Amino acid sequence: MQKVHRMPVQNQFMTSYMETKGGKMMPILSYIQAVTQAMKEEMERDEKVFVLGEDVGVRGGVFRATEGLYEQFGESRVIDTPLAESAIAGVGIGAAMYGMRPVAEMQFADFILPAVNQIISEAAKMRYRSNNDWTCPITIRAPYGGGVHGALYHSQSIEAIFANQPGLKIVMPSSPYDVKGLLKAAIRDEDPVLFLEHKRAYRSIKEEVPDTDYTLPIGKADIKREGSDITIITYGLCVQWAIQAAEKLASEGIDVHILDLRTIYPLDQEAIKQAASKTGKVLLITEDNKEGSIIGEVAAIISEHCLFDLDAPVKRLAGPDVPAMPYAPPLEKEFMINQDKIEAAIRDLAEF
Amino acid sequence: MQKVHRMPVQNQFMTSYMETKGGKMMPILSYIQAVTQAMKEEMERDEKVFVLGEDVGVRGGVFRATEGLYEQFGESRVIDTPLAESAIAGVGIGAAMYGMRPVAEMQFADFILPAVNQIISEAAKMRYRSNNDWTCPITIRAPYGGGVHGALYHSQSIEAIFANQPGLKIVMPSSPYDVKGLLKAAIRDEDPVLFLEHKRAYRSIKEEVPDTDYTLPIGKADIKREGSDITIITYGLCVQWAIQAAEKLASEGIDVHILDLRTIYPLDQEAIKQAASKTGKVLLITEDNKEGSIIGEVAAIISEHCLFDLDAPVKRLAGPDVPAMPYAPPLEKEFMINQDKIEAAIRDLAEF
Amino acid sequence: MSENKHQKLGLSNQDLIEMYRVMLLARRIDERMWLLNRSGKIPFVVSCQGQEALQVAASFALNRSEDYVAPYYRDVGVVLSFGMTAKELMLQAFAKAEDPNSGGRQMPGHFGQKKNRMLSGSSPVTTQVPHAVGIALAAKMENKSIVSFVTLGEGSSNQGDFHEGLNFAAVQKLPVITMVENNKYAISVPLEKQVACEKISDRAIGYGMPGITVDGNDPLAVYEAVKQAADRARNGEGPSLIEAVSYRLTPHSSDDDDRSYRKREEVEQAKEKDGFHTFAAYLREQNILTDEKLEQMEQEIKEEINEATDYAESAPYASPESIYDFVYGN
Amino acid sequence: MSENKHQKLGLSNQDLIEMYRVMLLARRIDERMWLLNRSGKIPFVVSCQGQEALQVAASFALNRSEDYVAPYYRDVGVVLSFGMTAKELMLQAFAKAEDPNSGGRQMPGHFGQKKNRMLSGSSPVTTQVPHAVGIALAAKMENKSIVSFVTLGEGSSNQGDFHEGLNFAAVQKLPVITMVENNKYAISVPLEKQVACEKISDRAIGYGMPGITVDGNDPLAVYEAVKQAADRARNGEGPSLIEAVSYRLTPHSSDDDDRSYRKREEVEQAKEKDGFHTFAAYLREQNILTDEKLEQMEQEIKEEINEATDYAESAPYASPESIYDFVYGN
Ligand SMILES: Cc1ncc(C[n+]2csc(CCOP(=O)(O)OP(=O)(O)O)c2C)c(N)n1
Ligand SMILES: Cc1ncc(C[n+]2csc(CCOP(=O)(O)OP(=O)(O)O)c2C)c(N)n1
Ligand SMILES: [Mg+2]
Ligand SMILES: [Mg+2]
Repeated sequence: MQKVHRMPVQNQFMTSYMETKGGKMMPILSYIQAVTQAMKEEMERDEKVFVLGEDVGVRGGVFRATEGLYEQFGESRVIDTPLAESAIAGVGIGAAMYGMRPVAEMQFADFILPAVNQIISEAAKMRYRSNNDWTCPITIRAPYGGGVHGALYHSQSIEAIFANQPGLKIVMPSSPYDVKGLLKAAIRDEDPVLFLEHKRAYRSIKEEVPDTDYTLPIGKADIKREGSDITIITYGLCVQWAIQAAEKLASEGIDVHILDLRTIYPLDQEAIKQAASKTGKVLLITEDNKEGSIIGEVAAIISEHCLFDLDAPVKRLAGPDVPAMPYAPPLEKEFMINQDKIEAAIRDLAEF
Repeated sequence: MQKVHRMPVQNQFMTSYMETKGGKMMPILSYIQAVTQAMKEEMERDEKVFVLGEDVGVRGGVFRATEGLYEQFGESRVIDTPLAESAIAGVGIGAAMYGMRPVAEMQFADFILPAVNQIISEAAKMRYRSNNDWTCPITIRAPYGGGVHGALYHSQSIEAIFANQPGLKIVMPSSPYDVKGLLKAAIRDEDPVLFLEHKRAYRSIKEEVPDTDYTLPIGKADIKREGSDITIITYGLCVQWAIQAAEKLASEGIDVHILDLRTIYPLDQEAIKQAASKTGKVLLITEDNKEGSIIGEVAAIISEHCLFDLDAPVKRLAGPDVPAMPYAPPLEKEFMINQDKIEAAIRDLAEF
Repeated sequence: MSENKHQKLGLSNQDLIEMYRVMLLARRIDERMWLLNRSGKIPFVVSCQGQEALQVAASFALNRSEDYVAPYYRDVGVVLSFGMTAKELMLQAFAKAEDPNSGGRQMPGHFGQKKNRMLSGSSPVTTQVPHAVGIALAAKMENKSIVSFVTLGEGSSNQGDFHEGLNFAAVQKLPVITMVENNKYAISVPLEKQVACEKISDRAIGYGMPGITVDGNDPLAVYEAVKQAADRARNGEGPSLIEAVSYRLTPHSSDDDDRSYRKREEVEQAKEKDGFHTFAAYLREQNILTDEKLEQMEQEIKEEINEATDYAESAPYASPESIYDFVYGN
Repeated sequence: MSENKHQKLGLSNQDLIEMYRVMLLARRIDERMWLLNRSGKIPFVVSCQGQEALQVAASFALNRSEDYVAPYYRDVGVVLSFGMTAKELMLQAFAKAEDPNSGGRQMPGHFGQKKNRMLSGSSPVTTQVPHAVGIALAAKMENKSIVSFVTLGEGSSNQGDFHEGLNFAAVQKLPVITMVENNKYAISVPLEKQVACEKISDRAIGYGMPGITVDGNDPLAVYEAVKQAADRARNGEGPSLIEAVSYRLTPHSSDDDDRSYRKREEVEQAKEKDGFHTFAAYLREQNILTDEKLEQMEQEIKEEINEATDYAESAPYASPESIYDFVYGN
């Protein structure tokens, strides 16, 4: 069911972060505008790029991520598909095999599940199984995450389902600047990329985004804040909460280092090891349920490689192990990660 | 495609293990015979139990797991379904909601992927989303694992795809005795259980199995060997390789403790902590690809709770991060876990 | 609808009044939901408007105290017919602890109530089709003369689960009725971009079951089709596919704005054909419904909805800690 | 098949001989595979026997140097028609590094060869259907007059991907031909337990595309149906569904034993109708094939297969370290 909720614009998020970017005047884009701009520029650059999905045409997507594309590129390159995710993925895969650059939209990440077989059995294994004869350069975009009154099926973090599939890459950007550079990189990538966008970030996160053509490297994590006391490793919207919390705690003399994974599969192991070893106290954060989430893998990498650099047990802050986020506001709130929970966890670690 | 390979009976596996069981005379069953016996007994016990899947009827399943059931219980309780996994799961879910006890067979675990939406969105969330009004006591059996010349799509370990879904339980037994007790428990469980059987264990692993009615607890790990030097935590067929390796190294004076997870979701955290703390040196083993596999979660639990009990970094032995096991024998061998690889890893840890 | 069609179908005047009352209740509840949404009291509405007539008619053709139903999110008419109350729907809209569907865990439109044999539904469309088939399979195994009734939108009939579910039902000759509520749109996507077949019911032959398309604005036609399918199902003659064609009168949901993808005239024209109104006209013609009676019904319903709203609005939410409940049963 | 049907279809005698040669090659390769399997040299065979005639005929109705094909695991006749060689098939059977399909990574029957526009296939059935639709979509976008041809078993036509793929193709009017090779079994499950429709082609109307069932043992009938569908596709008239009915003469695969689920007489009867033989009879009737010619062909083919087998048997495996190659391109 469509669930596009009017969210309060949370400018408080970005103020501090934008100051650190500083410098010359650049257009300020929201997270979702960065998504749109990346697709638009890529479609202008390369005729093989096209968009397909439910309601992506005249409607411009239920979140408006494809706004204006239909008008600019016409219905043959901005395809309103029937309501059938396995076909959206599967037809996209076929087109990618031909040499096109499909950008498939799943209306909500929760609804990617009918397409799991196409993504895991087909897209992820195409190059390997054909011994490098066939390739599958498809990008699959999907809005994930909670805090938007979306209830169980419009709030899920689904990355863990896919984060064990060599051949596939999974990108989960945390900011408009990263969105643009990473989505362009995903579209140009020679392999299938799952590109997960946080719904709550769509309109609440804004920052300066160059209107020039740039890409950011897939597979590399990014240090969002240098710090020396405690290391936070996270991704997606949680990066923003973490930055907020870090700024606040800086005034209390706790200096937080923040590593944004950006690509959550395969992980940037080097960056993780460096970040963990740097402070010796590690807080891993995800909005997903705790058990089996991708921060478990991050913890495993640390426990394999950085054991003797640790001054405290690895700490994980995650959603509870219940099936998904409920609808009623007090219940949703209980589930969600927020700045307070992060601050508390940092203090715990600091005191360790 | 059907792939039932004639496998060398690897009795060497069990000799030592069976000695430790010792005692009174019990029938010796293979792993797959234990599967069949559990279903047969449950169907005799409870009329609501029925089996559905591809080729489970006259053919008795492509591996013969349902052998004899069609003859005994007839085609209305042993249902040959059309070739459609989402329907096998989905129809089973509906029947379970009504109050039946469906045991659905996926012909190969690799082919469960078209049913992911039904399993994750529906079965796993049924109780929670209805606030305990509706339940879904379905058991879904699927043969997984490699080493049977099954190539990419008849060798996969698919548990990680599901091991992040509260509401679902995942059981992966390592021996015939465990199979019988756990499968019966799964069928009687009030919630959906994914029951993953290792194909290569089907005929190669045999042991004494009581012909009486017993169940084993889902959610509890099991110590398969007491030891004091090094802790191995693993599940499924790897438990057998580990026991072999441990027996061998015992003669070299390395005393290995082996914890069989049995239920891989949700994990038995207490047992994991105890086992890890006991020796301070932990080897985690899975046949799955390494990154994102369930032993990552095990490592995370250890790094959260047992940091100061560890004498060496947690070590993980797993399949390589390539999409799946290739067909050509030298390639398959390179992928598979085996006794030698485990021995080497134990020695490494012992020397640490 | 000028001659007396309903008696031929075995429906009494009283039956018709009851049906109309449920349609009216559904419509008025839905309208109230929009008001509550627009005034910021409830975050979400997904509407039945334009489909009440066919929903209620179909339900009345079933045994509403024994048959099972797997409704989809627009089926306010179905769930009211099967015993859910206005109060319960309001509790759902306000996401309160007492909501029988999910205790406030799910969004509105995600129905489920075991005591009324109403399967719990989720958001991914069409997953309920195999569930309904599973109910029918169980009924057959247990020799119960139960019919399993499942609905979905026409857009949703393009999902794999539709195909797999209907094929399974046909092979096993199960007592399940699938009703596609064709309201011409899947959010913004018009019928011609969803399917290229002439009728959704044309899919029936590919499963080897009867398929029929009826005017969803004509509740008596819908009643007749579902009644026949139910009789066949109870006689062991297997499943049926019914397509009931109407129109979605509102935007897709309270989050949607339909002006970008369809003309106002189109919507206005559809409103004239709305079965909710044409059925009322038929009842008047037949002297079953008078102004007085209607006035009285409206009044009763208004009070019922007012009470339900007040109750639900002031009812408590589930406690934050309750989020941890009911993950597993044991 | 006694009058001269083939000229009406625009097929020369030479065309027929070529077609027959490929059928013969397919059959002899398949027979050799079984021998190699039973003597323990190759671990697995999945057979084309009984379906060669329709596979080759369908392929010859296409443009084999431009069209794309997404074959399924029994399609030895299709892949040979599209340019794969006996040697390449043997390299696949022996899982050697030089195997063009997968370098020995996949099981036999998992075809793929980009230079011949043959899509790489996997084991989960029916996933290739949306892929073929995607090829057709790309072809349409690029204004190429390419036809995309995809095959699958009748059992596989019950998967959701069949439904979703065909519906997508129909809505977009894409140049894709789906041919269901109905060999009456899905492993042990007979047709009547797989579907309740009379013909698999009855599903076409539900997508709004032409559907036809042809005798798969009559290669000229298959040729005609595919030819017409290809013409329609190239004329922008959209997709078609073709069901070609034959019989699976062997067990499902070398791991199967079919005696538990079907009578020997049934198999024997089917053998008499085998298009591979009836087509040869037609060629003889038409004086296109003589004993001499056949003898010569058999001899050539035997040598070709011997050579291929020897080559493949002694060819090297990929190195163990190669397992790490080609997970990603960059
Ligand atoms: C699997 C899945 N994909 C996408 C959605 C988002 N979605 C909700 S309703 C809808 C359109 C449904 O159209 P239709 O089936 O015609 O029902 P209608 O809303 O018109 O009654 C879509 C795309 C979903 N709920 N589930
Ligand atoms: C999704 C999936 N489920 C199950 C299987 C196992 N399997 C391989 S072939 C087959 C039967 C296929 O029957 P059909 O489509 O009629 O093709 P045929 O083998 O008869 O040519 C089955 C069940 C599979 N390969 N993929
Ligand atoms: Mg609709
Ligand atoms: Mg078949």
